[in-house]
Amino acid sequence: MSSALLSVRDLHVDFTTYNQTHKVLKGINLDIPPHSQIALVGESGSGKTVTMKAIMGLLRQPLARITAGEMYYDGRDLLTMPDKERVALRGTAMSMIFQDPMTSLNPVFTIGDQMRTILKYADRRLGRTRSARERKVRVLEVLGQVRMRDPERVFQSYPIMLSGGMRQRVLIAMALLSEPKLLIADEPGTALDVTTQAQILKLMKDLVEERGLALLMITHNLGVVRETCSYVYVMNKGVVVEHGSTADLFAAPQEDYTKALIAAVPRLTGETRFGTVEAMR
Amino acid sequence: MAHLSELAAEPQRLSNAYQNWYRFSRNPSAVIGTAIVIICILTAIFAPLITPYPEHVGAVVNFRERHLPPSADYWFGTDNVGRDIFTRVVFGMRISLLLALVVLATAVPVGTVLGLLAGYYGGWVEIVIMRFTDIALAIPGLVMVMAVAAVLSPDLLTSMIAIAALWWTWHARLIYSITRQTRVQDYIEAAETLGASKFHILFREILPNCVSALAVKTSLDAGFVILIGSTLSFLGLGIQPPTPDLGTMVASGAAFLPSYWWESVLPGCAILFVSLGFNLLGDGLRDMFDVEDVR
Amino acid sequence: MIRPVLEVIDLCKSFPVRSPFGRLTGEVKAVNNVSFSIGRGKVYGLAGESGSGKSTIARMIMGLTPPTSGDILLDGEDIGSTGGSPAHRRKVQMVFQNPGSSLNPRRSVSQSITVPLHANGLPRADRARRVTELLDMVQLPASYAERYPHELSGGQKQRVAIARALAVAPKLLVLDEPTSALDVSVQAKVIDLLVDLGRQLDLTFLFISHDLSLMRNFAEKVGVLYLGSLVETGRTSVVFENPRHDYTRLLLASVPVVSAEEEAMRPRIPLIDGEIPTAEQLLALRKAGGGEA
Amino acid sequence: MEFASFLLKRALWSLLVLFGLSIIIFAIARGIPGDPARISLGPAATPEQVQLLRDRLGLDRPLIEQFGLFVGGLMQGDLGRSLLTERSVTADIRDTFAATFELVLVTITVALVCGAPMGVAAATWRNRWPDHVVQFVSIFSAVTPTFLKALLLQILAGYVLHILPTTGRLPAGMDFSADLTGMLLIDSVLRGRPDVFFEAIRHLLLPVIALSLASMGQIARITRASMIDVAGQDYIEANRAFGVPEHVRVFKYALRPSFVPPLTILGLQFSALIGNAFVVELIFAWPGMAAYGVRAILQKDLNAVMGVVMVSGVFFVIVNLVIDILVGYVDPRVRIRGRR
Amino acid sequence: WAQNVVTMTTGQIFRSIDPAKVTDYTDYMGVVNLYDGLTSVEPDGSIVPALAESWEVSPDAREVTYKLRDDATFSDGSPVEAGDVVYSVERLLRINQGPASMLAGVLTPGSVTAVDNKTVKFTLAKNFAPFLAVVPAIFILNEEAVKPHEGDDDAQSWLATNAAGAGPFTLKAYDRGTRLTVVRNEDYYKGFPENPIDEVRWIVVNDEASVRAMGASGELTMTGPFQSPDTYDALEGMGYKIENHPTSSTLYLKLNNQVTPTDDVHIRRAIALATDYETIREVIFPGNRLTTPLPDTFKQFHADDVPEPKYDLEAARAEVAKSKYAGQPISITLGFLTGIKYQEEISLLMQANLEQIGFTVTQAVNPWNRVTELATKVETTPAVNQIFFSATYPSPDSMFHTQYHSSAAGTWASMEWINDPEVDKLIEEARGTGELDKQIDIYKELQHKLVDMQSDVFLLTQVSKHALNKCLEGLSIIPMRSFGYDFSRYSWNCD
Ligand SMILES: Nc1ncnc2c1ncn2[C@@H]1O[C@H](COP(=O)(O)OP(=O)(O)OP(=O)(O)O)[C@@H](O)[C@H]1O
Ligand SMILES: Nc1ncnc2c1ncn2[C@@H]1O[C@H](COP(=O)(O)OP(=O)(O)OP(=O)(O)O)[C@@H](O)[C@H]1O
Ligand SMILES: [Mg+2]
Ligand SMILES: [Mg+2]
Repeated sequence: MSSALLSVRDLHVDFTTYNQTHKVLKGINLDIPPHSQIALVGESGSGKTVTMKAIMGLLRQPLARITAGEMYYDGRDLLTMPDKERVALRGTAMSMIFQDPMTSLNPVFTIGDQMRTILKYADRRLGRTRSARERKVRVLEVLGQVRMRDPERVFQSYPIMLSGGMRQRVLIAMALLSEPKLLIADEPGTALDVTTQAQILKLMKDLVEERGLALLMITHNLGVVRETCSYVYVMNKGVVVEHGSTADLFAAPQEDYTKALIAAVPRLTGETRFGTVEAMR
Repeated sequence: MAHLSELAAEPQRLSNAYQNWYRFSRNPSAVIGTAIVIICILTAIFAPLITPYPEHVGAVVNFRERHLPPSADYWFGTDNVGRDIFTRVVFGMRISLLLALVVLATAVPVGTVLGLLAGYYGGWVEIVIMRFTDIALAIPGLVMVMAVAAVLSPDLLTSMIAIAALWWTWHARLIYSITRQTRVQDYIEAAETLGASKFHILFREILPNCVSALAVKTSLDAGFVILIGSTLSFLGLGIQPPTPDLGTMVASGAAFLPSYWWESVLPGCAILFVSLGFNLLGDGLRDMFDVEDVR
Repeated sequence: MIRPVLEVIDLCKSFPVRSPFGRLTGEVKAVNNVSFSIGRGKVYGLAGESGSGKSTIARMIMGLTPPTSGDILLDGEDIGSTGGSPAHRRKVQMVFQNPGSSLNPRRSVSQSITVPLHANGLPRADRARRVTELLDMVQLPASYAERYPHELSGGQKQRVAIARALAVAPKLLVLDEPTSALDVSVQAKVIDLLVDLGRQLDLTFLFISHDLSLMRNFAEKVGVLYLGSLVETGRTSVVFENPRHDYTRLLLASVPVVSAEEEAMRPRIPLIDGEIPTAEQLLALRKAGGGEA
Repeated sequence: MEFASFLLKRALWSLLVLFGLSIIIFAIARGIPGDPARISLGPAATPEQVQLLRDRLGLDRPLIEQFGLFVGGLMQGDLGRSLLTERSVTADIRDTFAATFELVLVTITVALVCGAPMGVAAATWRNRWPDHVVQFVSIFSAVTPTFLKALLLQILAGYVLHILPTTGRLPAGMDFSADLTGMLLIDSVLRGRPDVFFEAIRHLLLPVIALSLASMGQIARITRASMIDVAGQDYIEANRAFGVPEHVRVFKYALRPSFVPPLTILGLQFSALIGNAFVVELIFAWPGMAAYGVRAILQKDLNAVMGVVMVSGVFFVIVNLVIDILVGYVDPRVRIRGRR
Repeated sequence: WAQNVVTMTTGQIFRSIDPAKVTDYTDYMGVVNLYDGLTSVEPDGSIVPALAESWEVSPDAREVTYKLRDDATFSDGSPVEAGDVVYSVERLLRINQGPASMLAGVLTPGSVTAVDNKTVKFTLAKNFAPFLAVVPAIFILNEEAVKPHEGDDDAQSWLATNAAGAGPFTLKAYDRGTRLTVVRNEDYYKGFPENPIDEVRWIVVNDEASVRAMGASGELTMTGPFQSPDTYDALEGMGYKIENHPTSSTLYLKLNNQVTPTDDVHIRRAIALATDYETIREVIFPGNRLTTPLPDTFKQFHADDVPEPKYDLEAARAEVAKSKYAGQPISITLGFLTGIKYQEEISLLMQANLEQIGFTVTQAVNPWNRVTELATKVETTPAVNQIFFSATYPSPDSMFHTQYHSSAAGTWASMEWINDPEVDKLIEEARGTGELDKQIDIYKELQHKLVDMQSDVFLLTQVSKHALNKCLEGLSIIPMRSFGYDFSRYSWNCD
């Protein structure tokens, strides 16, 4: 536990609507060691996004409440630390990539403007000083790292001028700007088509390996999991039902839910039998 | 059975009506707004019963008691010919509400239908309707109203005609822009492929998407219509005396500011009260119709 | 030989391209000389990446967009004349690409399902019963009739959309990426349901998707669309095991897979690094490079 | 180039609108009862005098012909003569327009500069006291008749705040003619007269407050609504995750995209603004076009009415065009994808 | 360097400052200060010299010769000569607006000639007794100054914003619609009293509350005469002095003599008897008694033997009983002007009283332009109308001809629709005679006749109230237009 970069213990989150309380997370346990690539899979609505938001501290407060549990980042308690420090961690120590590249970029500012601002405040929190020029150089550099062919042009573009794949790349670049140790990705690329998605995944994998980041990838695509992550957590209805190394889990799933999930994946070989779905419930 | 287990997982279901009511009743502004509007309407209906001097609505003059400040006898004081302002405010509420009701009851449907047609059909229909709306919007409303009031003799009916003659343009604009956004949605095409009639698409599919904006706009308008009446009166084109309406009272009382402040400020407060009610109600309705905003 | 339910012959569609300020600057050939046919009770898959013209074909079949040229025969009848007519509406139905957007957020499930019933003149008294029947068919409890779309999960919305399309018992059901927004488990349920219904009601499907793994398991025949043209078509197994066109191969290579067997099936071609060329750029590249490989 | 042709197209549509406007205004002007010639000549005029003027004004010719003359004059920038002032309407409007323009422009600016932050504050502290205060203030200012606000402010200045003037644009004794642009704020700067500038501001203060309150309230409400809308967008959430501090998020990243609806509303509200300016100018003895317009209507000064409405129509069209361009500036999506 | 500045409010705008086009009360206020005429008028109505030091009337009253003062100069210093007079009159007749209507048929082009440099002769086309009283309204222009700007419109454009006269003040600023500012012409040929007024600023203020606010802030020096009683009270409380001056302006209830029910003289009398004169005069609108159509400021012409009208509802009922409408429901329309507070109050008072004698009353508020329109037809003229009328020149003719002569029918001033040949004859006779005694007899007979037929309800003559700064002196009312606001008569007596 102490060796983990991030560890989540018995996390409970409730949502309140119409005076009714919904227990959404009912005791989540996660460990993310440094330099690891972890996947979080599970049915839609099982609480994956909520878990990620809880880690990032992005839950909307009066609506969602963390009712129990602990979270440690690098040994520091995330839930008890002062707000200011918590905010300071975002973007610098941990960063995240949003699911939909089409809606996650501000449509009325140029990419350069948005990235420079992010860098400026990350620098400020880390106590670094950089001139506006240097900041631009750094932004261009990161855009280059995400394989943009013409960073200068992207820098000056508005999001609408970029294709979906380019936008997703920009989002990755934003997350990498201040070299966080932990990167959380919520279903990256699902909004893109297969060929583009494949590229993005490859890019992420390369970057994570190059930089030695810890990656928490949320997805429902088991193919993606298999190709990018070494360890998997499977969630269902607010709890982690099973976890293990990717190879083991795919080869020998223990829980019924995991088995059903794996069985439901359509195979390229054409041997998925849809009759098995009933078993999943 | 698959669906049984799904049912079991589902928390106790709230009916839609109950959800709406819940949202509405949890919203303090909506509740206060409704209360105010109901009070105003009841007051207007039962005006002769509530007021101490119902005869002061007509041509009663009592120059010995003119310009009296609010007192136990005259709760809101008296005006320049010695009539009880409270009585006139209550009866004025009647006229003002009627004015708002009639104007909006004509302007809203007209504007809505034209906006729907222009937004849905596009092409020439759109050009004709929307250019005409543009033209009407470019005429300073007051000019139009004054012109109409000057052509016909200035009275309640004229005021209504004049105000309604321009008011629909705002609704047409609003509905038009919502319709244009809605028209291209998949669910409208879906309805078309399912064989729905144009009427169905316009009024059952698109219109419901306009209601919350419409409710807000209309409730805001109620206050504005009453106000326009007052500006008309200020320019001397309002309702004929001795009939009281709130706007006219504010306007004619303004001549006595600040010494006999109650003669315009108290009827002004009445307008504020009515408008506040409608505004709060409008906000509440918006929250209620906003099915996706869960609080 | 039995007549195919749907025949598409030399179908073309081009859209005018306008500059930001509305001037006509050219046209896109969204669909270019596409021909295929589907026999009764069969599933035909149409694959291709985003923007390749899949939805446009579907919309032309539905009579929502007139073709620029070419014919669409439904039961041997040209829909050029009947497109959009009530008779046509009864024969073909469509499940739209995005389950979220094809249901009116202001209308409850039963209100949405009633639309085709009303259009077909079903007496008011029978409608509620029929709605329940349809919901049951897609395995939703009757209580869901009073829900609004935002209260449904993606899979549930999808099923409502399917129920609505089935309300008039069509001959042909066009499914435009019915599962693109769903996770595998829900997707599996939806596909399962479709297979089932297809058998029960003797439905013919046009199935549009870019998920090749899914296509492999559902469709008997596939066509691969690329920049508006059908670059490859044939029995699913044949096309997948022996892709002949470069683009088909690229698509197959991009599929993330969960097992080693599948991986072995995937063609090995290096992914292009950096930005994916847009369709127009690819086209230009291809022209410069001297035609197809 | 593209932009120019877009502007040209918009301008052509605007011309059509203006032509329609001229028809309607012409109809209205002819519909107002009262013989303009008689009104103009005063009570003692003899019937012969009246007839003479009627002939000169062409009032007895067929309506179509009169309309033709009107449009013909319009093309050459000739709006005919005012019966009220006995001068060419063009000259009257030239003399009075700048005063109204200055008033309206400052009002719009104030309404935006104050209304938008109010909306932001309300959205930021949604359902807490700043929100309630803003909501109440905006409802209050929207439903208080403009003339009452103007009168109350004037009384305030008269009885309490003796430092603020109650009428006019400049102190009567002040020797300054705004002959460059007609706008005191600009001309005083160009001519290097800080004293005039200061006085002009003092005189503007009350009319502008009276006039801007209503729009300010509306803008605050709309800004609030669209801020709340934008605040729920993924990109604002994303900024949070990337550690962009709250003030930057609110005042930069959320404010600009939420600015389109208030801007658009402001453009549409413009004619209401002119309408209110009518009343405010009367009360503050503001030598503007709006007050001129009111009198023209009451006196059935046909040419003047048509002139004022045409000018405010052109003004309306231009303001909305400028707002379109501004919207394009604020929101590049519009600029790049074009306006639908 | 202390300056005596007068800031006066006015409810209407200055439409024009061109002496050939001025028509109403407010317009004259401007030109009286910027221009001088050959003669002027005193508060008692007498005609006194101005630019002309003397004048002679020929025995047949068809020729009037004016001799100009030697020292008379325009404000630019050039002398006033006979040519200027000829030019001014010719221009007035050419433009044929404003004051020209008073001269219609009396002067024709060419009828004014320069006898010599300092002498002008007017030859009248017909006998016109009030001629001398009209002359003060003919203001003399500086031909030399105007000529260069003549253009093709007789310098109408130029004179719309410039002044070229011999008046005591010169134009400083003119914002049509909001303010007019004039400054003293140091070299005014008639000179000024001690402590003269150096600058006059008129500000157009439409609202009572605005006037009071200006009073409270000290901006105001003087109000006009049409504020509400409350405003005068409030200003008095702020330290202004209130001056009351009787005037020859009158307030009538004009009764349409040709529509039901006011076509019956008994009904007309009933209305007159149902009028609470005292309340109106004491509470609503400051005024003196008015017993005949003619105010008693026209002393020698006034029929003093006519008794004062009474407020007596019993007698009113009795009159109704005598009328042909007795026993029927009688409905009646009361017309008054939009936005005029005192008229609304009077109308409400009338309604209350008339309802007591069994009438059904409708109020008809109309803006001025609509009133002028309604007045053009008998059928559209309401049965009862409140009309405020003031003499345009100091002669009874100004009261009778414009209101009661059938040629004036169809105007707002003659909404009675009397159309009585006898009345017409009397008016014309008085106009045509040069003998004062005969005029007096005719006018008295006319008054008796009109009172007898109860052509109108004669409500009151206005007592004009002004609130003035304690230091300002010199206000007097002159029975011609707004000649009383000639500020060369005023002085600032403080310090
Ligand atoms: N704002 C909210 N109000 C009420 N309930 C919410 C809210 N946000 C999430 N939930 C509930 O929390 C549960 C988990 O949601 P979450 O978004 O984490 O799912 P997920 O695992 O990310 O699913 P998906 O794969 O569809 O994104 C859902 O049942 C959802 O209904
Ligand atoms: N109404 C239209 N006007 C102009 N171009 C259009 C229109 N509709 C579609 N297109 C263009 O036609 C091409 C094909 O679009 P279509 O929607 O059929 O693609 P698709 O294969 O369904 O893609 P996706 O997988 O993203 O749904 C695209 O380049 C698109 O931009
Ligand atoms: Mg999620
Ligand atoms: Mg598609």
